[in-house]
Amino acid sequence: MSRQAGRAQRVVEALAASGHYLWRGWGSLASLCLFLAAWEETAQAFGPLILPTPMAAFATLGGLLDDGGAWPEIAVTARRALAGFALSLGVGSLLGLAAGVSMTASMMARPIITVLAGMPPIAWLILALLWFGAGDGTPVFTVFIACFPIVFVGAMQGTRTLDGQLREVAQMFGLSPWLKLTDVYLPHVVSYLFPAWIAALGMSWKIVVMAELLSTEDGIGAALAVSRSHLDTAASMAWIVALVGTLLAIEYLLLEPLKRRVESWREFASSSN
Amino acid sequence: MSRQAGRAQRVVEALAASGHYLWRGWGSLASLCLFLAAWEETAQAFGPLILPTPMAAFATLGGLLDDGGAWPEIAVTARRALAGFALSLGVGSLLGLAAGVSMTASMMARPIITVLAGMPPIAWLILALLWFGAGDGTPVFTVFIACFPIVFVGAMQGTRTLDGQLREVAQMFGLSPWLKLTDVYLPHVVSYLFPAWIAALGMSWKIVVMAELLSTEDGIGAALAVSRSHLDTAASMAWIVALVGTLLAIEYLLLEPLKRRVESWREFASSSN
Amino acid sequence: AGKLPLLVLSGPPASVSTPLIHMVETGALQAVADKVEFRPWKDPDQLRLMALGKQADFVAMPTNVAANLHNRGVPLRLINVSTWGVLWMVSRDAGAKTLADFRGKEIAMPFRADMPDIVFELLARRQGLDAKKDFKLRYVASPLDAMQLLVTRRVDHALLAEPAVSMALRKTQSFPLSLIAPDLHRSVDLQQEWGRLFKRETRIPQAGIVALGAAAADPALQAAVLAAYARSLAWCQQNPLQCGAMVAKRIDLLSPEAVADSLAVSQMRSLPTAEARAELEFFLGQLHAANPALIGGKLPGPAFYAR
Amino acid sequence: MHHRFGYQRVLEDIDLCVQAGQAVALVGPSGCGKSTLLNLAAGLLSPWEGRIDSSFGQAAMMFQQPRLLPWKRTLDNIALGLKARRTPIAERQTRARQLAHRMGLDDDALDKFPAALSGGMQSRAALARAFAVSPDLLLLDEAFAALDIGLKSELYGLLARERAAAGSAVLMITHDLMEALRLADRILVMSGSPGRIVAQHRVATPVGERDDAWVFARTAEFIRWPDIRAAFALPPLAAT
Amino acid sequence: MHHRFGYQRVLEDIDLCVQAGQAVALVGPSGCGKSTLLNLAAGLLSPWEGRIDSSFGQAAMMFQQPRLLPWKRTLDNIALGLKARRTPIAERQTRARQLAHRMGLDDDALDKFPAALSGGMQSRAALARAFAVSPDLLLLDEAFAALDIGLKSELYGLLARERAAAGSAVLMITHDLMEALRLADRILVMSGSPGRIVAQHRVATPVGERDDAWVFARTAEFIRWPDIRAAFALPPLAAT
Ligand SMILES: Nc1ncnc2c1ncn2[C@@H]1O[C@H](COP(=O)(O)OP(=O)(O)OP(=O)(O)O)[C@@H](O)[C@H]1O
Ligand SMILES: Nc1ncnc2c1ncn2[C@@H]1O[C@H](COP(=O)(O)OP(=O)(O)OP(=O)(O)O)[C@@H](O)[C@H]1O
Ligand SMILES: [Mg+2]
Ligand SMILES: [Mg+2]
Repeated sequence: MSRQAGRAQRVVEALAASGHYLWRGWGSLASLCLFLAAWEETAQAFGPLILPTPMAAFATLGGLLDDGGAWPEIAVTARRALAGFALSLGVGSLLGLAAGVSMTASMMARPIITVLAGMPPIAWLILALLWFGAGDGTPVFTVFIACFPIVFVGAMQGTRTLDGQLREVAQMFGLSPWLKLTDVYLPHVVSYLFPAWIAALGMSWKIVVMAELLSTEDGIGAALAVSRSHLDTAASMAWIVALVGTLLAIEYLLLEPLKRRVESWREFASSSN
Repeated sequence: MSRQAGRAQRVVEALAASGHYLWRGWGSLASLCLFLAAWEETAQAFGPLILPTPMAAFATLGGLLDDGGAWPEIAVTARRALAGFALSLGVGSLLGLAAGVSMTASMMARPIITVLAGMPPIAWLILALLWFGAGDGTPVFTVFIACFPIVFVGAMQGTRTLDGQLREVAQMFGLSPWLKLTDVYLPHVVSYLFPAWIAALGMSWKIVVMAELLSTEDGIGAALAVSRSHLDTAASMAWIVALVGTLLAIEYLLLEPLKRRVESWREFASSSN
Repeated sequence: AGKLPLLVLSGPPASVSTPLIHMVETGALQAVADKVEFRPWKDPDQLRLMALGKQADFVAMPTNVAANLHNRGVPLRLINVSTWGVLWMVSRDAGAKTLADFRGKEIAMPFRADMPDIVFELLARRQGLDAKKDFKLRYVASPLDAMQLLVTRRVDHALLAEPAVSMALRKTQSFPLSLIAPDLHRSVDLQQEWGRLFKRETRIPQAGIVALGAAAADPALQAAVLAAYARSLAWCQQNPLQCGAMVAKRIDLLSPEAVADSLAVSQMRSLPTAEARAELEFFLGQLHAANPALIGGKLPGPAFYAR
Repeated sequence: MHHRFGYQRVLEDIDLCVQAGQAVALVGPSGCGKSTLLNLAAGLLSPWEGRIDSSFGQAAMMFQQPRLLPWKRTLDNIALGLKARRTPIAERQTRARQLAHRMGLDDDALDKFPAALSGGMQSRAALARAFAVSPDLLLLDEAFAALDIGLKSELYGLLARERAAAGSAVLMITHDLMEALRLADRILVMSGSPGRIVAQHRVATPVGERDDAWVFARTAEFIRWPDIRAAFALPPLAAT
Repeated sequence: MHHRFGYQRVLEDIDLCVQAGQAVALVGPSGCGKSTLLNLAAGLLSPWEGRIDSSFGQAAMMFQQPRLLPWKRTLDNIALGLKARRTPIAERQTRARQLAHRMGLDDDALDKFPAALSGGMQSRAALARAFAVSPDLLLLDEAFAALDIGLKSELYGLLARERAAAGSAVLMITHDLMEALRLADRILVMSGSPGRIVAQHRVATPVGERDDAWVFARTAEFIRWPDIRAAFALPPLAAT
């Protein structure tokens, strides 16, 4: 078959995959609707003081967005969460890869990771405030500390589980360390990194709010603190919806397409040979 | 070679592995000591009002343990954390496996998981209080909700990445669903589950403290709240040390040996063939 | 001394900070500093940082916390006691008159082992009750959670401090005079109980202003702040609504009406430490007897009190 | 029957029937679709067009790659099919061990994980796994390719005995015409792109009577047929 | 040189020297340690006792299993060694493509992921990957086992031409004596447990002059030697 046909085939495959993706998007939407229905149900049962209905929350959020007051808060929070996430992702993936390659490094790192993973953010808060002040630094640091162990452990395990046979191939053909990383380790490790990244992304979103609640004056967390102190449950839920909505957007616009791209070889490699 | 020799070989292998493990235990200890040194350094720099020295914290903890007041709190917290962890581990692993097998189920589950992962615990707290009251229920639930997505995503990814060729072998030899699970899926999936479990275990430990801080009267979290409000930093750090110590104990006595056992085939399978 | 380039005031989101905010808003300290700022603190961590980092010169805080910090070696002086009565029971039951009326009831209590909890315990013991056995205390993490439990009818009674009381009553439209039957009531006044049971004045020296760092050694500056604080407090008590608006602008957590309501009922009076010392020592002594950790293990020495 | 992957036609007009007890060998150039056909026969793929009827009870397959479960020791890998049939553990281990011994795998090898076996040992383990369930239909995909001549001849004998004992039908893929001639009752020749069956050959001589000389002679003859040469893209012979 | 895995002796008293440009074939029963020896020669294992000297520049190996990177399309897999040598992308793709075409892999196959290739295609891709770097020492572990006769003879030709062009030495493992006789200058016979070299055989006839008839005749002769029969555990011939 000619080279053109090969390219045509790739296009067909990609289209088929996208079609599949979109089709299944309905499944995702359906499940979100189910979630909203459960929320509605609970809200009806308990009354608006405890849990406002989705409608009320969305309406309040609409109001907040319309008068422009919500955008900056959302942007600030998203900025902090993404910064902390990106940091933990970069540092965690790299150190995890390094620890996965060397058994000694991994044994040395493990207890520290456990300590970091299990240390409640409250223990860090004062140090973070001291080091980074009341600006972005503290929430970013808090997010970083919370997400780092998750990413690290994933990367380490991924590296450790690389097939020894492929490692030998890399050695045999004299791949440079950089090529080994990009062409041999990473493609395998990403399949471990992705669940870790997804978990860390969710984590960063929720931790940033906790940190903002405690330490800053702006962002969704601070706004949440205000609406909570006014016992304004509709506004509280509106902020939470804004938060989760941003997270969903980031995940489905950023992480999911990336994942599908990087892992596409699995799709085409799944049928029997 | 005779069957006895085969057994002898297994013993030799196991001994060698344990020796290795113990030897590397020193590495872990060394890194913990490094951590303590860093703590000491920081404490010296900032003074006891911000961060007491490790000595002071350990001494306070010793006092608390001696007069018997600390054990019940530690036990309560460990019980709650372990309960929430075990729950998320069971439910998350099972549902994740199920979602990994069916593409539709995974697409349906994903956004819900994202929502759960990103929803700040504060949003749940009031509902949890309503549903579970002030006892163990609330912290256990909070821990469950926080850890579940991590475990779920790991299990799902593990299931999805099982080699299609092995799946065909299972089909060919007519393995029952149960056998497929235990002999084909699980041995592969655990390598994804372990990092998720480690992350979730750390998570459960820190979340239980947050939940106790907010909702209950006993446990390490409550004790921490009191010592914080009394500005008693030595006691605060003592409680945190107790918390992290328990976590380390659980991880190295429970999770790590389990992991080494279940993944032993990788060790013996690593050299070239 | 010359004029300071920057003077930082700080306080929690509570009644005691109200005059501080007014001082900043009206430029009451123009004479002593070029720039005056207000920075709220929300939790003990931020307070610890301020105590250490010289990030603030004058900080409003509960008197027991001030004593605690002093005992932990922070160089500070308490220059006045301004908050004398902010603790109330809030209840769904209009009839309760003394703590004994809550016997056997469930009460939401913010901050376990903190000052309100200890005061409650002291008062209960004084009337022959055991706080642990005769009441069902439900500890929560913050006044907010207590309010939430009250409003959502999960508990019927709570011990709250102003302005949380006013916030809760406003939220349920129980205050000041609602057309429909009020839902929640401002019930037993703990200050009254204190006076009645200990046979003293009906007030408790709960919070005041602390001078930190360089300000702790500058009596002239302390005097200036003290005077301005008294003037601002007086203005606020006369113009509660305007004052409330000022505060709410700086502290989102509070609403103007609640601040105004709170000003109307709280016992706020700026007494220099020298005048309040006897009462304060009695109060700290009581706390020390109940739980020494609350004030850092011992009664503060004379260096704690500004002259 | 037709089949395709994506939009690539792999098999076309395949009409193939394997009778009980019969041994059919499938030869053809690499990539012509033999393994695909075997997968279809095993029910691991479903045909794009056409259908597959099977009246065989148990089928077992040895794949082209060994596909042993890396986390099971060799013995447990061989016993996998027996485990699926709920054979008690002692019995299945004994049977697996005996079978493995007959294939030249010693206890030491049975106690190793597959990754520590040599290539030939892995394929013997995979073969033993397929033999262990005494299938009615045995599907072999280049079962003997990784073995040396000594082992091959031993395993040919083993296969013949197993077939005689269990009466199993065999559908085997091989690149070795001698092997096909030695073992099969019928030889099918496939050609590629898309794969189709281009020639059939019945071997009438009973398996027992096919000795080395017979096999050499028939192979030399077989390889001169024009359609076989065409299928394997061998240069046509100079006219004699 | 000796080697062992754990406490199992695998190789004993191996003394082997491959000269530049020479082709050495290694035959022996399955599991005797041939692949281990190759791994040692490649430097992927270090010997338990003894040492390995190499004056070859670049070595390339084709493993017994194809070991293609599953996340790279076939073309990129073949070009891997060239990528490691920083060959520009256009050039390495062209070279890989040409080589692959000569091995009968079309563009369609080159565009697939390895899992979608047939077994023979995978081993051809692995072979092409090893050829692509024009190594000084080529280590082949049963390179032609999964190929049909047509392809085999084509690739024999290709190997001969490449050897002639680059002057590479070849150390190859095979189970096919005919293949060994056709391609090698020297044939080493190993026997197992622990593996040692039991016989050596020099083939004097130049590669170009070894035609089918010659190979058949020499194989038939070769296989009658008692030490070869012993190594492969073939039954001794009845005395003639
Ligand atoms: N999963 C798959 N996806 C796409 N194409 C495939 C897949 N599996 C096989 N093919 C293609 O189908 C064709 C036939 O493959 P098959 O494995 O049946 O060949 P084969 O006859 O077994 O060859 P060999 O002798 O080399 O094993 C090949 O062109 C191959 O690329
Ligand atoms: N990683 C390993 N760990 C332990 N033993 C191993 C390992 N690799 C190989 N062996 C053992 O070493 C011996 C020789 O293996 P090797 O792969 O070298 O055989 P081989 O001659 O290549 O056989 P084949 O022709 O079947 O490929 C075998 O008994 C095998 O079980
Ligand atoms: Mg095939
Ligand atoms: Mg081998």
